[in-house]
Amino acid sequence: MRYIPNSPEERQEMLRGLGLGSAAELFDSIPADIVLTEPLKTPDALSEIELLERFEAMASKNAAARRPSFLGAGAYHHYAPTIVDSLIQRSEFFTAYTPYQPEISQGTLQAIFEFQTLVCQLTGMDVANASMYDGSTAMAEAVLMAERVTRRQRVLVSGAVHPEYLRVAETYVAHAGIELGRLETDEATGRTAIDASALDDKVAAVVLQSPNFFGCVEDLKAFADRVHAAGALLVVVVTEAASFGLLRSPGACGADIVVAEGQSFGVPVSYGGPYVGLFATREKYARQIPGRLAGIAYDKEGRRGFVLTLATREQHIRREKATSNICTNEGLIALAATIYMTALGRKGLQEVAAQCAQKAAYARRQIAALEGFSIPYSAPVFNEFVVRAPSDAAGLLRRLASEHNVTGGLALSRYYPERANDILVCVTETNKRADIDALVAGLKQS
Amino acid sequence: MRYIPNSPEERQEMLRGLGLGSAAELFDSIPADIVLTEPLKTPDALSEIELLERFEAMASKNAAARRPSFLGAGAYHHYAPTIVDSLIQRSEFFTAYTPYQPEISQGTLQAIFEFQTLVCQLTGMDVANASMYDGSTAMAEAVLMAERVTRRQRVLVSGAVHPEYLRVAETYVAHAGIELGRLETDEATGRTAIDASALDDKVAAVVLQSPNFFGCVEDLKAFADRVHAAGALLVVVVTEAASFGLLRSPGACGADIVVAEGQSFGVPVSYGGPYVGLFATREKYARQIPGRLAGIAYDKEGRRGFVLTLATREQHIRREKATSNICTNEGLIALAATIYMTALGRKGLQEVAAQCAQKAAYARRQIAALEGFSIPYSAPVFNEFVVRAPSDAAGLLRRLASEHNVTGGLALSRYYPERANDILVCVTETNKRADIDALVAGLKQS
Amino acid sequence: MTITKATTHVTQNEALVFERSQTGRRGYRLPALDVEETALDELLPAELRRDDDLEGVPELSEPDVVRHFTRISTWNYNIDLGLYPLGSCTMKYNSRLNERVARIPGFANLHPLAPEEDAQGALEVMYELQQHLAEITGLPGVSLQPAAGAHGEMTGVMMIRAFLDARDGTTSDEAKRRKVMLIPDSAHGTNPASAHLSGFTVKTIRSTPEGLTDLEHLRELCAAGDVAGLMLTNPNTCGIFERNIREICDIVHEAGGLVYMDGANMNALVGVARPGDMGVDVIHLNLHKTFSTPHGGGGPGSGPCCCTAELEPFLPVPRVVTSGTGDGAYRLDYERPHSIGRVKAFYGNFGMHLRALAYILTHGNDGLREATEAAVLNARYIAHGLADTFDRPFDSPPMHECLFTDKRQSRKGVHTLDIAKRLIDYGFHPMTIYFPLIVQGAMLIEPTESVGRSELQQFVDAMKEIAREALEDADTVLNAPHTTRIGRLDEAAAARKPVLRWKPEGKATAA
Amino acid sequence: MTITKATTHVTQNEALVFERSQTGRRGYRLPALDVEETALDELLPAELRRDDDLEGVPELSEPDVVRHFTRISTWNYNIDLGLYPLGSCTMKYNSRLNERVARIPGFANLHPLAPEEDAQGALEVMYELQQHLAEITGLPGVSLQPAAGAHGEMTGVMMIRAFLDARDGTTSDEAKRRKVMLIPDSAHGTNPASAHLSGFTVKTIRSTPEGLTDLEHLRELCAAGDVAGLMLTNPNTCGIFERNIREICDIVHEAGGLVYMDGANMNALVGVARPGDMGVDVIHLNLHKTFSTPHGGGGPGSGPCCCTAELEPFLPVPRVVTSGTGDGAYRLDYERPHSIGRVKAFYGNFGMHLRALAYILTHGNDGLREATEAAVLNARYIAHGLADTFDRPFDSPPMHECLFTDKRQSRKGVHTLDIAKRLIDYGFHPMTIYFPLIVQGAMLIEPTESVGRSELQQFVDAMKEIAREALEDADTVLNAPHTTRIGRLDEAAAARKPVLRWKPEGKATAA
Ligand SMILES: Cc1ncc(COP(=O)(O)O)c(C=O)c1O
Ligand SMILES: Cc1ncc(COP(=O)(O)O)c(C=O)c1O
Repeated sequence: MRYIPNSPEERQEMLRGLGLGSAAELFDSIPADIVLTEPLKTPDALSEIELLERFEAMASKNAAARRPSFLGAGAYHHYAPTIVDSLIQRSEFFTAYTPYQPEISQGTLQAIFEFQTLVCQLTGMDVANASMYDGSTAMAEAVLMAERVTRRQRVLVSGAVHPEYLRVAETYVAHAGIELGRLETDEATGRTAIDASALDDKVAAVVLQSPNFFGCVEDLKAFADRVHAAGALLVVVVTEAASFGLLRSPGACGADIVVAEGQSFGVPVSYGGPYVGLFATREKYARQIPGRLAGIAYDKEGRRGFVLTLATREQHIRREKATSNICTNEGLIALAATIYMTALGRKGLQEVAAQCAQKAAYARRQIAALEGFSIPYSAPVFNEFVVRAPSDAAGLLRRLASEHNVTGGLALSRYYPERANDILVCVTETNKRADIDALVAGLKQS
Repeated sequence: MRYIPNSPEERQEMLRGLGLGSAAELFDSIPADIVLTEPLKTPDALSEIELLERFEAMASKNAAARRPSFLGAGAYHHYAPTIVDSLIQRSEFFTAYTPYQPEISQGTLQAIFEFQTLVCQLTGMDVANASMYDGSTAMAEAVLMAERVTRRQRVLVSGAVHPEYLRVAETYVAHAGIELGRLETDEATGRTAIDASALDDKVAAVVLQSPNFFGCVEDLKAFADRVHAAGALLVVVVTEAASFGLLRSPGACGADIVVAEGQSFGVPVSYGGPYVGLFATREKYARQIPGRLAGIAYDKEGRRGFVLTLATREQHIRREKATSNICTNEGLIALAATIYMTALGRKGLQEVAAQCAQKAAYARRQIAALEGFSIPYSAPVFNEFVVRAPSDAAGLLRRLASEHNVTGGLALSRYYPERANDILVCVTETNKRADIDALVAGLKQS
Repeated sequence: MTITKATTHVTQNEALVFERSQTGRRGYRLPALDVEETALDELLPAELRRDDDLEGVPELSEPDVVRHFTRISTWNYNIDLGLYPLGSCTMKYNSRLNERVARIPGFANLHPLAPEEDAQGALEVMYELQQHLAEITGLPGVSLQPAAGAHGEMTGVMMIRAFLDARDGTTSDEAKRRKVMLIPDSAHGTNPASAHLSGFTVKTIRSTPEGLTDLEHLRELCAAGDVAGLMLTNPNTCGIFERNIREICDIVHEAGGLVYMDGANMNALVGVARPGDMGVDVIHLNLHKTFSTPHGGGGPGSGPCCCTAELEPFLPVPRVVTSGTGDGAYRLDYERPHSIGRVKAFYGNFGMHLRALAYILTHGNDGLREATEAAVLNARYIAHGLADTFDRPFDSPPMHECLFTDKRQSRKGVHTLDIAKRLIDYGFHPMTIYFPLIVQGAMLIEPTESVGRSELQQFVDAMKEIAREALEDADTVLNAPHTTRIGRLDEAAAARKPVLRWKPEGKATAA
Repeated sequence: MTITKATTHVTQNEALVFERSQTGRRGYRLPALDVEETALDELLPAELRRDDDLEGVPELSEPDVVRHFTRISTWNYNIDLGLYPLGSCTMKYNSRLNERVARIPGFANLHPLAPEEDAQGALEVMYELQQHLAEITGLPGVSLQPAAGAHGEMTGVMMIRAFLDARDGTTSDEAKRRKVMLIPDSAHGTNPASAHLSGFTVKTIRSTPEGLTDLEHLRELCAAGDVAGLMLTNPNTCGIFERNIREICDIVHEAGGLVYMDGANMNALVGVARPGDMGVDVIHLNLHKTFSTPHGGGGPGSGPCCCTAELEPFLPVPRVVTSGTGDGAYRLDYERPHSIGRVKAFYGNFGMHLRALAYILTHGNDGLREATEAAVLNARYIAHGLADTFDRPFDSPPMHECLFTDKRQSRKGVHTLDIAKRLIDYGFHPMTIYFPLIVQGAMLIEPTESVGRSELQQFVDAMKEIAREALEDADTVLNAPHTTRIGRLDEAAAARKPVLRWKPEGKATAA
């Protein structure tokens, strides 16, 4: 096996040096009746050439990866500068472990500190952690944290939160004594309706997504005041991080916890993962935050460095009393996002967001003008919007794919069987005008 | 321009600091009548997205890059382990300059020393340099060196040397007072015929390629004795470096200078370059070698390191009296070859060579059995051989490409108009049996 | 004895990216907007738009960015520099081939909500990986959804919860629900944390002087009748195989509980023994350990859950299954009424699934076993080499990692932390320290199969040399490392007044 | 003044790959042979086969190989760490995007002998690059075949030879052939070497105290009537623009010679002035300087030749041309009876052509000029910053690089070499030293456009600090570098008894 340095002969010598007759004796402490007597029934080894052929053949079956696409809904096609992937491929970054030995891990630690700062800047918050698994689990952790902070057990979640995020939250809270309530969507605006009556003193938090799952930008400020008046926390979820470049930050709108999916920041869609969850909150809640935190520290000579800090929140110290069970997070993806944010920078993040919004507006106008199609929601959008088609959306999208070679968006029936004719369309800076026009032409013909 | 750190504002400030009013003043020492008054007529800047699209579109026009191929003739499709390209992409290697400051260039220098050693081991020689531009220029330099060593002005070159190499040598010697003579090819064996009468005391060197351009392995030993008897040097050229894994080394056969194209060692065919020329000779000629050499040196504390050495041979010291005008060589490609040779190692280089020879033998047998086709040469081959087709080779190959999606080899009429029906077929470890069978089937049908 | 693995060399300094920023620098270029522009106010009312012009976000050119991250990268140790012997972490070689596989455009550009018929290759990858993991663990039900080990633990114990509720029919009657999760005192912190998150009460099982689970204590705890299950790491975190594993499982099963195995240490077992054959009901694997997907300085990971057929209905949705119509097609199955639900959006860290499958296919069945043998042999070699120099808390032969303590050295005031820091000067990354918690001054050393004999010996020599220094020249060890660009950092001060972000005032202020 | 660019950090040692080798290790795997095996003797008689089993070639696993090369790589300085101010070398940012372009499979897998109709994309790349280089230089004939600068020089002067022979009809009459190539004393060593290789006799032109070509001397030499041409670098190797360039060209032309320009310093001119407009007949460009293709630790380069319409017939074959049939197709043209022939197999370093074209298209016409301005401005900034501290041999304002000497410091025994070595301790790569030869103790500093203001200032500060040290603490400078893994190496001893390869006996022996 070419990954194993010691040759069979070397290993034989080492065994002899240990007084062992064979490799099998290494496993003498395993009772004989549970030691395998036959080889595993996994396949024979492949050479590098064969392996690449195998995977290329499988990849070629993913026809959707080769088409212009208007899919969003939690995973977004953005352009990532080449330097992002080339820098994260430095072995110094990608093969390193969690930076438990700061003297030889300052690269990772400084990058985490920079990531935390950038997340704070974009979300408008005070503290951010080193990452969560993804947006969905970050949201679930925010719900748990809201309970810890407020000691209240009811959390109201907007019905316009990504349905998969909602499912994850349900799983996470199933045994935490937290009850999830639901806020309805206003069928005219597409925004979450404020249900004043539900906002009582049992409510730990209200969870809103903005732009919400239907693409509509929520009026966060209006919520914040009411939520805070009820003594609850406002948790804001963002699935499309590119929107930070244009939309008022959740922090500026009064959010207490902001969680986001960071995939838009230079991370390939890669069939759903690995992505990276952003998690930020107010300074006063810093010690309730889940996951790792990097902070500044100094050595004896006063040189500045970075360490993992406030570890007493974490499982390896606090065990069952930890703020979360998370250990391994999404370090390298957080680094990719850090490089992306740095490369795009202050102006680039705004320009990407502006282009997304402009192109989405263009597409929305064109589609709205098509006979039989309508845009059911009136609220402002960022780069996603719902289209109501004259016929079954799933069938329409299948025809678009096969006849016009375009993935036209998401049939909302995937999550809402009753929404048979609705399509969620997402437009980013990577969709050229010609692609949009082709989509519009395709819709017209179908 | 995103590659320029200083922003326009910063540059304005710097100009002011220098007492200049505008960037144009930086060029005041250029007479006004030759300063451009209009922008260059090169295209407007492309973004990263647009640039990749542009190049992908051009690449897609290279249909030959997507087909199974039996082309060789100086550039070979071999498999390169993924680590080769990933290691040479470390900026420490690819962005560094020639290692003129050894204290901060030991990585490059040690790798060159390892390259030189590996080249010596494979060629069976004593000293090798840090690389030449490619095999063809290495051969030309060998001819020039033979003249320096022997002070004789006539060089006999086998007619079975790669025709492009021969052209290059002709250009190089045009003004060096060297006359190139020609050794004929034996039409039965495909080997170079020994012309005893031509081997007089005016001859500086005999240049043979083995395996030669027609794929035939030359009887180097037989030549060596005669060449040495005449007081001349034997220069051996190898275009297919993979053959070193199987064939008796030129050094063991008596060669005095061995030059080779190293592209087979992990370097993509890349439409002809960059490749890497190997250049090795006997110890006694070390000070006549062209190009750079790395050697061992020690610091005051006795620590071993490596430096560029014997620089008095080179142009930056000796100017017009240098052994060559070469300065920049093919450093990174030599590194790729070094990594390749190391990864494949003692056994792998032999296995690659054996597979090439075996697969070529299989293909040759199959084609020889086809009606109308013949194998004109009787000499043993490595992985290339000439096929004589019943009809025009160029047309046949065009049909193979369009109807069978295979590049069947090289029509020798490209170099030898009189060889209208001959095809040079090359088979490597990357050609699967199915590809070979498809080629044979295609030939049969055409 | 000469240990010549390390010396010092010049290294660049580099400020924070915010400190490098200069107004007006640009590191990107987008294509020009190719649609008619809509007035900003028409797009979005001003009160919904940012009004801070992203102040503080850096402005840098592309070379600035590349230099910044390249420079700071050089301050990191990494696997490609050598031995990275973190016990419990399995820092093995991260193949470049697997990185290449994960970047094949047909995978990297595939959107998770693409129609199933247009994503068959990705589903095939996941399905095939599931099959192989089932074979390797002997547990037929597999979900690739969990994103890391702890996430897999949570998934697994939630499945136990769901199974018990289904079996015992006690979902509504809180009092009758089995709520106790037994966890050895040597377990990783994620085990109790995950159990807690899943609503269990943790009870701790003692370890024996041999470093094994105390069967008597286990029986005692099981006798209470409220035991939902046991979370066991095997080999345990002392690197010792729980040779009573069958009996342990029987005790728990007889008490009505289920056995969860923390598979972090599967690198000792792959191809040699299978948890399913031991009586384990559910396990998580760390693809980022045993199956070599890169740790990435802290992640991403992937923590698939494998379980018995009995538990399979409780696995998260969606499952990747064959279409069942015999056409060789794959699909996502959401119709699993007993499922615990989703634990993550989409299907898990697919990029890691690709790498793990590439690992399995590159090794082949013989190679998988070979890796296990080589890993255990390497650990044994170190254990043997250091046996005379350092205190071994337990006699049992180590599996893939070996455990020592600082007992002998601490008499001279040199502790585990000091030994670890001194190893840095010898060019090694330290081992895992102070874990497991049951051993004072623990040093847990896991060389993995990815290191050759001479480097193992260099490590042994370095450790012995440090032990000598501890006796003869303790200060050198106590003040280590001496070769790094910064010395030991004051972590206590950092935690007291945490500074967790840079602030634009140019001065970072306390959080 | 605080210069905080560098400190020291731990670095791994690593032996030669041969010393790491262990019998039996394997770092590769091939697919099994899938054809019937032929007996070895049938394939090739034994006397044609190797009989040494490749003794001495290393045997390593894949992680061994990766660790070996990763470790030694970390001993190199590189552009991604910062300023690399080698004068005459133009060490600018090497874009990762260009690396990606060069690796697009449709280019990387394209065989050079593929039929032209199946390689249209590659021919288009070359054709387009030719067009842009013609526009940039103002010289319409372009060949991309030369593999580096020196190769381009050889090509260019051979074209001059061929042109003169054709013009003067003297090919056969040796005595009448113009054989003298004039080269300034400041020229790079490749210039005379290339002239010699092309059969010319080199005569050296003096430089004036201003650092410019001495027109009087030029006239004098031209008067002899045997002048074939002049090889001139402009800006010259002192970093000064030859402001008399038109006159120089006129003198040479009137004397019946041609003017070759060494384009190594084109980074001072792109978008600002064109050699063709100055009267130059033929030039080579270094794509690995001006157009940012990576130096790779010594290569590959690419040295295209650009020439006037008059010289175009003499360019190497094949040329890349349009088919002329109006179908937008490209082809290789071999029918050039006046061509000097081939200078290299195939068509040049195509991978570098791709990168250079990507550079040109990424910059756009405005960006090309912007880069030139920024490069010259940066050099000016350094020249200004160091003007009071170091001796400037020439007053003329520098273009893209600035020249200093060690005159002031050498009075205290501190020489250019020492200053260069001491810069390493400050975290910088030294400048080019002892070139050009006409200036004693030359220090030629070329920052390029790829570095920002604050790093330029750090460099200036470091140089000033070294000048101070030279006065106050000369030993520190004389023994520098102090921060590197090895100190100054004894190059003289190395050259006296050269050891140029490792030998299997375990001991390297002298060559
Ligand atoms: C024994 C053990 N269990 C669980 C975990 C947690 O795994 P993860 O970090 O992937 O969440 C670890 C990781 O360090 C471990 O060592
Ligand atoms: C002025 C000058 N001319 C010519 C050359 C030679 O170019 P190359 O090294 O590409 O052969 C150089 C390279 O350093 C140079 O600086």
